[in-house]
Amino acid sequence: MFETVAFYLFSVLTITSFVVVVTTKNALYALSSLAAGMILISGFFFLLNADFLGVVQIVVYTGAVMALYAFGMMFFDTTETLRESHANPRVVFVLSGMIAIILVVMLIAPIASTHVSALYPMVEGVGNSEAVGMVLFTKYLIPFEVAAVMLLVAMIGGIVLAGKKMDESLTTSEQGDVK
Amino acid sequence: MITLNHYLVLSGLLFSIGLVGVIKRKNLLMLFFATEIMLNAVNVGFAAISNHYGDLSGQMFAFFIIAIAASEVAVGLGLLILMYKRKSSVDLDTLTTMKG
Amino acid sequence: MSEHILSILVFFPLVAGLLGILVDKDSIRPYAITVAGIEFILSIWLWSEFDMNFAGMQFIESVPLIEQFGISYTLGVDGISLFLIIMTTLVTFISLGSLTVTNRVKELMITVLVLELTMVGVFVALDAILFYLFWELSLVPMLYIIGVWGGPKRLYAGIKFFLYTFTGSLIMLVGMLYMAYLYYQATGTWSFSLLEWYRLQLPYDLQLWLFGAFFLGFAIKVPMFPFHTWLPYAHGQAPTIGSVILAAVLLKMGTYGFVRFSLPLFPDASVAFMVPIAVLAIIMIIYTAMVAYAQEDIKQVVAYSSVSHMGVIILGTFALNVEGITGSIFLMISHGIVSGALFMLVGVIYDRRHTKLMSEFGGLAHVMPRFATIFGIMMMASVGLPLTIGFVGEFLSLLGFYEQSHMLTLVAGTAIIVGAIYMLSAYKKAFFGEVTNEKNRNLPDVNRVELFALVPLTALVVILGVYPKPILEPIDRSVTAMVKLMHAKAVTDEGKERIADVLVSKEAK
Amino acid sequence: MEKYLYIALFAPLLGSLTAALFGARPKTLFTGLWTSGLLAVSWISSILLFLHVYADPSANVVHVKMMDWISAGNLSIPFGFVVDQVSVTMMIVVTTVSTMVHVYAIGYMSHDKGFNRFFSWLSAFVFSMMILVMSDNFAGLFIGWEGVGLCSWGLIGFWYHKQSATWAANEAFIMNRIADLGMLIGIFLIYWNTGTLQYNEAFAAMPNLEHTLLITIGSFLFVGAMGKSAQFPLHTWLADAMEGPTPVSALIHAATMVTAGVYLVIRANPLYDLIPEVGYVIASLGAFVAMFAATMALVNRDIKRIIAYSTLSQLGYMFVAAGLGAYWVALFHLMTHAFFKALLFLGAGNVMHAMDDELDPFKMGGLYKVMKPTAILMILASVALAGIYPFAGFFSKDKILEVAFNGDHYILWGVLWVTAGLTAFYSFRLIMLTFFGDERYKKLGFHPHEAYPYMLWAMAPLAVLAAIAGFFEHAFVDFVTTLLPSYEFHTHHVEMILIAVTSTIAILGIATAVIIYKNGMLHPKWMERPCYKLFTNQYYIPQFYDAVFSKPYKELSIIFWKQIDMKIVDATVDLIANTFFNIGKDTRGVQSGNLSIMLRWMALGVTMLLTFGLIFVAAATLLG
Repeated sequence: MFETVAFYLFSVLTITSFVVVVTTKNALYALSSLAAGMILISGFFFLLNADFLGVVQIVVYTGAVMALYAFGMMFFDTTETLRESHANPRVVFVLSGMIAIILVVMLIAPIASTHVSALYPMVEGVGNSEAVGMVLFTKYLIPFEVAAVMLLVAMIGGIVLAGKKMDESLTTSEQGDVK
Repeated sequence: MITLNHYLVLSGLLFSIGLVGVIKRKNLLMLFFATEIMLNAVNVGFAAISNHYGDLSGQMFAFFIIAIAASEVAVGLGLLILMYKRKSSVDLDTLTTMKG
Repeated sequence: MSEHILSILVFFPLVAGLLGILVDKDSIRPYAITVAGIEFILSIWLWSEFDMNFAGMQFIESVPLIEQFGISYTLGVDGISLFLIIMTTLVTFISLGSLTVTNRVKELMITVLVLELTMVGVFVALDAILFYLFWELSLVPMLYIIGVWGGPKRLYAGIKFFLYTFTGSLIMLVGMLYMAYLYYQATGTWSFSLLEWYRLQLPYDLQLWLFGAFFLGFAIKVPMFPFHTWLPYAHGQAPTIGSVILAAVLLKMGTYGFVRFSLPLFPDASVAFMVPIAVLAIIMIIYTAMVAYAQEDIKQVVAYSSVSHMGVIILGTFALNVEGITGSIFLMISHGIVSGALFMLVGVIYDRRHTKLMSEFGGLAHVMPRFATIFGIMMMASVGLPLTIGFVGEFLSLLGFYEQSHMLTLVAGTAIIVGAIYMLSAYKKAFFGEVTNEKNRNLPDVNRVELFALVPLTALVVILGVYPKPILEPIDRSVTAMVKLMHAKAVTDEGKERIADVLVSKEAK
Repeated sequence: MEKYLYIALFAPLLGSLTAALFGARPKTLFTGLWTSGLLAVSWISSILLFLHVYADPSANVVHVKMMDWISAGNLSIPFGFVVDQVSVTMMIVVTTVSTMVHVYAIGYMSHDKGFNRFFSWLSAFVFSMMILVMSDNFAGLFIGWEGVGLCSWGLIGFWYHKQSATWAANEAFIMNRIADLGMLIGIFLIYWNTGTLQYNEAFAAMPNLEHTLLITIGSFLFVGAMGKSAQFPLHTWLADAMEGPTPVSALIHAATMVTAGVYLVIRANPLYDLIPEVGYVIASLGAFVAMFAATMALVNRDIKRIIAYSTLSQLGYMFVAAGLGAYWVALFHLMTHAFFKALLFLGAGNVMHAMDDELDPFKMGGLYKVMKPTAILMILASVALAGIYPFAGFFSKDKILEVAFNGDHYILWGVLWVTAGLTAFYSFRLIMLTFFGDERYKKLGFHPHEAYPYMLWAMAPLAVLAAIAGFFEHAFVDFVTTLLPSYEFHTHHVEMILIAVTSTIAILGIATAVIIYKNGMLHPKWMERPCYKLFTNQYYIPQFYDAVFSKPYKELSIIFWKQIDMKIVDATVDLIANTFFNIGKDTRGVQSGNLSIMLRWMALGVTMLLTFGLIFVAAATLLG
């Protein structure tokens, strides 16, 4: 019962905040509702017994990614309303509507198969974080390390890209002569 | 009773919302947001399936997706800033250098 | 040295051509002619070293290139290819010698020499990939020749020529790769060597598919009806030397491909496709002959006549017996000489009047008697008069095909009628009658340079028409061996029956 | 004897090549003399060969193999030559007539610019003809066959500035080619069924072949013979070939080349003996052509064409004999005909010369006074042609009628008998119109003169032969029947009656012609009759060919080129190329560079993929 209530609550909230993200004209609103949506998503993870993932979600997304976005937005003029030209909005809604419908139809259709069995069954009596740690550092060790390196590379890349000509002030200089 | 299907439908809906954002928004930053939504939607799906089968692989996948999303944001934002420096705009319509 | 003669023969023009870049512009002409002459002498030397009593491949050179895929640099020559090589070097030599182009001579000479490399390469390559390489490479210099030195619509013609033939050969390449895969399946090793492929006996349905793939590549090159329309454009726009080489050598690559690949590799498919191909060939013969008759431009007459004659060659090839195939190979050589000469003759008149329309001429026999005589001899050879080179091949081709189908040969035999119709009427329009056009009144007769080109060809036309034995004999020997192989390889009853065993029929006689 | 064989064969070639070297130069008398001299050498060699063979016909046949020509697979064709009874006869006929014609032509062509070229072609023709008759295999025969065709082309179109001449040359060549295809097919059949093209081996193998196959072979070979011998329906070229210089007409289109078809049938007698039904068809066609051509000769207004139709008619006679199995009779008539017909043509040449190349006998008349020798020679030839005793034509033609009668083919006999009358009539119509009656030419301002004496002397031997050749009949029969099958006559009891009946109609024909044309000509009212119009228009056959074959062929060719080749075949190729080009051009808009639009395309793609997936899953579940 608790699960049902929680699921629908989180669902409504998540969908609402994400809809706000894609529809609002204010970048700050979008950022805020995105952060809210991320945290709400982690609720699903806790519901699904993926405690570790939920924590990671909160830490990485709301902690790191959102902070990154927030800092990134400092470079842009975010107080203004976003001006976006919309050609054929109908196309957008038809396309995404269709995709949504198809996805829902496909997912409602029974897919559970008895032939599929767990490759790495969760060990009973072991906490989720512990289980994750066991799999992560055995089976997925190399991908994990690669992911770590990738993050490092991405960090350096981000710094290099964003840091070019850091000494020049964007807000003060005229538009044309910044190259 | 909340079944796997509920989660998957939710995941699909979230994904569609992200897709709407991707094809509707012209501001690149908003595009990034929409991408994040899509990635998260997928993560929910993975976690749900992982739970359903009692297999940790789904969670692992979601975990890596989060890692990738993080690096994507880092690099993407860097590029975005670079672009803004050059064009003073992050609007997609100004990006037509790939015109065939 | 003679064990590397083929490599020398293939790469000498390339090396000499590249060195030609260093040669001064004024002395490039003697230089290139000398190179082509040496190449011709080399090919004659090859002939003298050639063992006439041996049917198989000779002077084989083999260096593995990519061992794990069985791609190797394998060259070899037998009676079938020997004379095509000599014809190639001769035609190149003569057409270079009589060149009248004046702009960018140096580039043209070098291009022709590179073209010679590819042409000789096609005829000596015994590795499918090597063959394909030379085959495709030959398009490039020819494209340049048409595109740079051609007429007003040269770009259209050149691109059409290139894309059309290229499309066909790509499909052929797929066929080659699949063939190599089949070889791999059968033996466990990869090989693109033609001699290895010959040993492979393929099931019937696979033969059909592979034959189709190779067919398209060859048929476009030949060019068979209905793939022939690139040819009139290419001939119409190409300079004389381009037309000469195109008609004399490049077209022969297609028919050579049939003889070298299609027949021995897929004997049953050849039998199965014999009738449809023969019907196409007959359409080619009659239809293009009629189109030739309707032409107003004398060069187009010769161009369409080439297509018509190629039809007879195809017919001879698909006779699938020794007489027919020998005849078709001989016809390749004779057509190379005759059509080359005819294009040169058209070039002679074009140089003088800068038009090729027959309505502009008339009464030329009166003004240029020597020219008219040589043209007449070539025309008669083209028509296939006995004791000229044209007769032997045509006779043997038709004779050979008669064994396979009486009715089709009867229809195809109209080649000798329709051929006479368009040739004689073209000759009549250009050479007979009163001199009506004042511009023609004082045309000079053929000069020394032109005679240098035309007299040897004329002599060859007559000599080989009277005494074709030195050429026919080695061809016959190699073809006999090939037909034996085909008979042995045939898997279907019909194939066994249609491809008569040479030994059996010889004994029966 | 081989030496003489080669001399006889190659002397004309040598002459031809020599003359060809001077081909483009102005007249050099030397070429005429040289070629004539070499032909005389050839003639002497032929005589020597004849004597050699005659001495012992069974043992002295000269058979040589000069060298290999074509050998491929099982096929082996040598340049082989055989001098036997038949070929030596032909050689003598050919060399005799051609030597005389060469000498004659020195005078006839003396003012022509292409003098040297003429002799080159003429000697080349003799060479080809010699190959044709001397070859010991079908392929060699075909060489000569095509060779004479080529020379005929060159000689008919000798005056190439004349449109009509070149047209006639091409017509002759192409029509002969049509027939040659038949011959070629016959050769193919012989090769694939007997395995050889040598006469003796092939004929030896033939009795073992199926009868229908033999009929096919015989028919196809005869198609070849029809073309060369201008038999219906391939006859139109012969009359048009009269565009060539007259010596050419005398040599090629009367004495030698056109008889090649008859020679072929005679040579292939072992084959035709096996298939009498084909022989009967040949004979019927021959009789038809004899009559058919004679009717056209009756009314023609061109002296050369009259003689040409007469040749056609006589060829018909020869085919009757050959078809009915009387090969020696055919050969005999071939020989006598060669003499008197060549003579007739050369006489016509003299007349033309005298009349400045005027050909219409209605513009002549009374020429006897100025051209007595020519007139006498032509009358002699005409009498021989009409078949009056004791001239050569009498013997040979009578024999043919006898053959027809002997084989109980009374209809054929009747046709030939009527034709004999017609022959006599038109021959003497020509004579009367040309040499007697009013001197109509005077009004038109002609100044006729007799030809050079040596031209007349060149005609003299032919005249002698035309007069006396008939008396050698028995010797001839004995000689050739050692090779050819002898022909048994069962009609000795009516022989004299037949001769009388035939001679009567011939004399009647002559008398009619003399009476009608003695003082004038036929009443103009005659010319209005439909029959007359039919004859003068050659039964409308040339017009028919033009309308049914030539013109549609030309139009069809143009349609093929402009409509089909350019608008269908080539357009299809271009269409394929343009399709790709246009697809690229039109879809280039997708690459606007606008990411947003591209993303929409991507979304569309995703939608499509998903839809496919859905449909696939649905179909899979529904269909199980």
